[in-house]
Amino acid sequence: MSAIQDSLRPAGVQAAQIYDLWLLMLVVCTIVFAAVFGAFVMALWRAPRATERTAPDVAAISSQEPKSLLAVSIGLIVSAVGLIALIIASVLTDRALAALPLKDGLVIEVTARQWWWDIVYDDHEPSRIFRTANELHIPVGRPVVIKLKSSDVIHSFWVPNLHGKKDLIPGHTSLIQLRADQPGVYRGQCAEFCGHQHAKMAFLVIAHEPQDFERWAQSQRQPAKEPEGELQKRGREVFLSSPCIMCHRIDGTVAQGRQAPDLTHLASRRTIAAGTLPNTRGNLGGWILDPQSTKPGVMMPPVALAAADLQALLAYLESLH
Amino acid sequence: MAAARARVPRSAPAIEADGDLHARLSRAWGREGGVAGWFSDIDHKTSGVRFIVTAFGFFVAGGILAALMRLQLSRPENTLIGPDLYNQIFTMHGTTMMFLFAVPMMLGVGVYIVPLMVGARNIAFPRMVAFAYWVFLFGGLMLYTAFFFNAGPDAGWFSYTPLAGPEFTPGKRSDFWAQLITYTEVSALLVSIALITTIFKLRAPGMTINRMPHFVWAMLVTSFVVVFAMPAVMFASTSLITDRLVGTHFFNPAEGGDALLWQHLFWFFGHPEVYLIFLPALGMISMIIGTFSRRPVFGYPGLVIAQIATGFFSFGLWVHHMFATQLPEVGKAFFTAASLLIALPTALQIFCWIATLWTGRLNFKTPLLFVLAFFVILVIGGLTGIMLGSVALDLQIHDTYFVVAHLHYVLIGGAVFPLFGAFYYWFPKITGRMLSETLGRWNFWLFFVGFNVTFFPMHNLGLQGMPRRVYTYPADMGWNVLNAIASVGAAMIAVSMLLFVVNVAVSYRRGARAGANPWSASSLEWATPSPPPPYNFAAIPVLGGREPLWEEKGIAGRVEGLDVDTPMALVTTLVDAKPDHRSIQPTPTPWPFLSAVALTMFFVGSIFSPWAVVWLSIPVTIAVTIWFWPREQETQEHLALERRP
Amino acid sequence: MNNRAGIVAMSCACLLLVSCEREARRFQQPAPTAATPQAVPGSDIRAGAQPLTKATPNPAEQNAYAVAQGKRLFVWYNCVGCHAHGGGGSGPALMDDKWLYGAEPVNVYRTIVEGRPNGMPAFGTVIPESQVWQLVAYVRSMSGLLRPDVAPGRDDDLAAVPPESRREPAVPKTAK
Amino acid sequence: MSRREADEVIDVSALPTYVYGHRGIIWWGTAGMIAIESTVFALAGFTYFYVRSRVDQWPPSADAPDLLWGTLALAIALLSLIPNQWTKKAAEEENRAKARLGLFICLGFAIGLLVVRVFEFSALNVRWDTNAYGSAVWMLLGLHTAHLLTDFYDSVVLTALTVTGPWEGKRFVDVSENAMYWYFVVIAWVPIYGMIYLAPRLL
Repeated sequence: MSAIQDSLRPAGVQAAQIYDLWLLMLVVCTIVFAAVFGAFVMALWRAPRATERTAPDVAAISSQEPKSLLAVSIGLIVSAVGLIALIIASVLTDRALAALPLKDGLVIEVTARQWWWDIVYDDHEPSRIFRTANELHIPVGRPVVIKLKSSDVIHSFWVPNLHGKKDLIPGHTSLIQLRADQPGVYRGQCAEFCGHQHAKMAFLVIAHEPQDFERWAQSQRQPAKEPEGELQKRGREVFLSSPCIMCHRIDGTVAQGRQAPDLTHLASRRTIAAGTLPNTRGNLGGWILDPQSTKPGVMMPPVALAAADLQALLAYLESLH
Repeated sequence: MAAARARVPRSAPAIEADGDLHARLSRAWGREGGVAGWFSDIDHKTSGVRFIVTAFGFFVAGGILAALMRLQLSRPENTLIGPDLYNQIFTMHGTTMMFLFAVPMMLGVGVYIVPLMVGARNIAFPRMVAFAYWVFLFGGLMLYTAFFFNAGPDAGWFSYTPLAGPEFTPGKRSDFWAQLITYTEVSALLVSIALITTIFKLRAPGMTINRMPHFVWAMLVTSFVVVFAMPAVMFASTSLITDRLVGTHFFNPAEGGDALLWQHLFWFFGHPEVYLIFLPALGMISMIIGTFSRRPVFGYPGLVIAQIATGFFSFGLWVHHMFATQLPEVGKAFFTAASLLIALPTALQIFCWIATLWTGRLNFKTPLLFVLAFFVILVIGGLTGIMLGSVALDLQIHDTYFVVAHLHYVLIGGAVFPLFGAFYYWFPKITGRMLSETLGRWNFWLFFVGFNVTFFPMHNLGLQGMPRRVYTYPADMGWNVLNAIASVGAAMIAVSMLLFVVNVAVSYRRGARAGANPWSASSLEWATPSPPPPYNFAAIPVLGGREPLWEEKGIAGRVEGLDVDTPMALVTTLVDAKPDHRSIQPTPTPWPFLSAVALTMFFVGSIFSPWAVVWLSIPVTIAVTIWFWPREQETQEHLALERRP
Repeated sequence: MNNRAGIVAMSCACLLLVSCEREARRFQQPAPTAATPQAVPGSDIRAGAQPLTKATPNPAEQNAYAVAQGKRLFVWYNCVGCHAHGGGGSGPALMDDKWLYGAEPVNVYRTIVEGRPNGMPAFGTVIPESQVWQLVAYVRSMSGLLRPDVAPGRDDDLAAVPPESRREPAVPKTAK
Repeated sequence: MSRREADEVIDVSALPTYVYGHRGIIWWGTAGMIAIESTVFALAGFTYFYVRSRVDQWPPSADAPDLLWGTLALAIALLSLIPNQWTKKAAEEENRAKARLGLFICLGFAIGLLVVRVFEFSALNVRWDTNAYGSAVWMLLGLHTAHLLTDFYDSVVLTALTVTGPWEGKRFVDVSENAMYWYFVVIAWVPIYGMIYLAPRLL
């Protein structure tokens, strides 16, 4: 999964504005550093050498040293002006970030959990609401309003290519607005330390052309595909009679768990385990049998399955497009 | 001493006592030999050295933890250290460096140097300072004992709730963290009171407030920052531990508490914390630059005002650690402005120092080298700090490796490099021997290069999206090379630290004799032999100028009339340091040590049972009472010398 | 004097080793060797059955992390649906001293795995064994049967009941 | 080893060996402690109002604390300032008997306060583990009680000292500083009283 996660390659208007501010800051700060460093080196260069024996220059105590005074004052004034300029630039950028037009914005609700992302696509029409996990699909060019909640500890929602961070804090609902301007797959990651698997709490943001997005959303609204063939049928039985059912949900079956990622369309996702592993048969099987060695501390327990049962289960899960 | 006399400038020979006076003063200010005497020692020089050595020990421990982290992160998908241990390690690293190294180290240097600099014979409240040392030591030992038994805190040095709260950190890990905070804060607060009092009331006659050396000013401002900042984290950690142990709801949103309350309380301390590590370093820089450019530092009033301003404004920008939380626009603008404008006082000081170097005659010895590194590293750290102070930009780089780079540039460049300069500068005063210049230069260059190799790449890592506090990272993120480079740099730093330890070990025995004033510096601590006798000064000097050992009339005279057989201090007036009264100082006693033991039982006990707060307060009370209860014979001696106001 | 110091040192060591076990985070959750399902002796499904005399230890009860996991699962697996937070509802209360089927870990284990008459389902197939033992440990903590330094503190939720770590041990008596 | 022949010699042998008030060292120690503890009280207050800002109804799900005991404590505290000041003067007049008497009276007041304090806790109408409001209130009252206890014990030790000795002039300074600390404990109670007892009725 070669998804980029890089604040220096903005793919959305918000990230672009911040990137411009970064460039400005970088230039100004480089100039300042060059100036200070130059003066510093110059001072070392021109000052005569001495030893402990050299008699101290006590004259400096009484004299006002107007030259130095002038130089320091100028330096101070220049710094003050520069800083004020940067403050203004920063505040303006901040305003611009808040000023994203949200007309016909797409509303998505993201709930962070240790250590994955529960995603609900809201809609005024209840039948059109659907749920997925760890993979955020958005239409290019259309503003997206994301409601951020946490169900346990503090997490932080961060997709560097699209926007800066926003913390998800239990007891608070925060909002982040962003807009992707070029199609692509962008990686996001939790940016607030949240426990054992803070390192492996990632997700993908996939920016589609609007019509592709609609197609995707339509498919996600469907209940899970009925199993075809004995193997898949058996696989569903395995799913419903094993620990999976306690936490996971597959729409259209009795599995209605809310504690773990919704698997209704598992096969349509690119990764499993919150952006940790590519969604392949091998990874999926290994993950089910022994999630703890991939993600030590993850809430998912190891599930002991007979080889045949596992094959059936995988067949079923892979049918959930 | 022959060497000494030769090195000291004509104008000011060391203030030394002849045999008989030396013996009597030593009896009055010294301590008994033997183990009991060792535990009873209340000399500020002893306490100072103990603080410095212990804090350095914790610095090494924290460094080893850092090395382990760099080892784990040297390549992607590394399984050397699992998340559980890694989280404990980075939490211990941060906690150690902040609470067990930086603050106690700076205060320890202050405890040793400030009384000498102001021409006092001991620090004010010496028993309290000894007590503060033991409390600090036991706190650190408790934390590391817990760590070795797998009970090391693992919620970060900032212990954000709810992660550090009762639901998400079961067991006792966070309780040990919270209690460690209480230890170290008690210690730091007591030392600060002692320093403030020493600086205000125990200055030698003639050292008017506008003649105080820069380091004294720095420690004064630092102490005030401690007094008003540290209670915040103590209060916060107390609330955390009551949440965990007795079920209070300060940080429980379901019952009207709030996780953000923790962040406000913590950063109200946490930001000034940075400056109270930084401020003493500014003082050290001024002293060293003055001495090694052979002239008084340019712009005394400017530097003093800058230090006060820094200390004052440091309370106005804690929210810039919380920009990613939901904040009102106005607040954001205000805290952006505050966070950027605090750069001005620092800029002013840097300009003054450059002016000093420009017009001075430079003596390129190791202490100066370490201080010059400040001008490269701290300036970079300060500039990245400006970036982080801007709300918009912070949203991208907050909690990434960019911040890791920034804070190490500020803390190591701003505090640790000057601190090592101070080690090389004051080691001769403390031990009477010089550190090796050759090893010193190797130590410096390895540290300087290694530091930049380690931390400069982290700026890029952060911008390229690598978050902080991750125990591993995927192989296909493009972070591998820079992480590997950083780990190599860490190794270089480790070697340079090893060289320093060797240098100290060797020089302590075989270093060249220093004499009273090896650098022919101007401040008062150089007017007494190295190492200074228990009583510091045979006669309290009377100052005639700001640069006592440089100016012709720098030391205008001496004080007489202080009893030489009892520890009697001269107390002067606050502003113009006129002799005011004589104060008989406390004598050595083991009770500060024993009280610290009792307090340790109290703190550790309270982690396991709230009732310990009741029962274990009894031994504390008893110990403290015996500590304060006056002894008959001493009282008789005092009565003999007593003179009513 | 010397051997007193020795005793002190010993007891400290013990305390610290206890801390070691309490603080371990066992993600792999090895099935407790002492009590694999086969090793768990049955208690006949009859209210008022005598608790097993020989206790089978439950390693999870020494480990704060395991008990905390049990507390989480108690909510996740909707035990609260019938037992509430220990006060009981359509299912019996769990924070009192009454144990219909015995208070020993093995009794509780079987109750969860095999179910009991009048509504307690059998979770044997759907809850992995290691998690059952965590639930057992938590259930026993609800009536204060665990060490306070292992039992959970308050959670970030409505304060319906005092934290398990602050409950007085309710000496188990089997209902007649 | 030659002592430097200084031009100027200041002879301080005539200066007193102890003084009262801010000229002395002890005063600065006490003042430092007061500064620290005031900061803690201020933070506890901040927490109280922060918690208040998070809920609509105040106090949440509880009656406001009963006024009786808290107000009584306020009255006793303010009254105790009279003997406190009297003791302070007695100490500065260096009249040991008078100071001893004053200390005993102050102890009486302190004991009274501590007794009332017990009833105060029971009259809060909320437990520390009921909700954040309860926690904040108990923290405020607990912190202040801790100061009552420490200063009470401090006074006990000093009183014992006035009785048994060993006694010297600078002990009078200790008595005077103890009185200053008591001023702090009493004055701190006024805003805390306002927060615990009046804020729930006014906010």
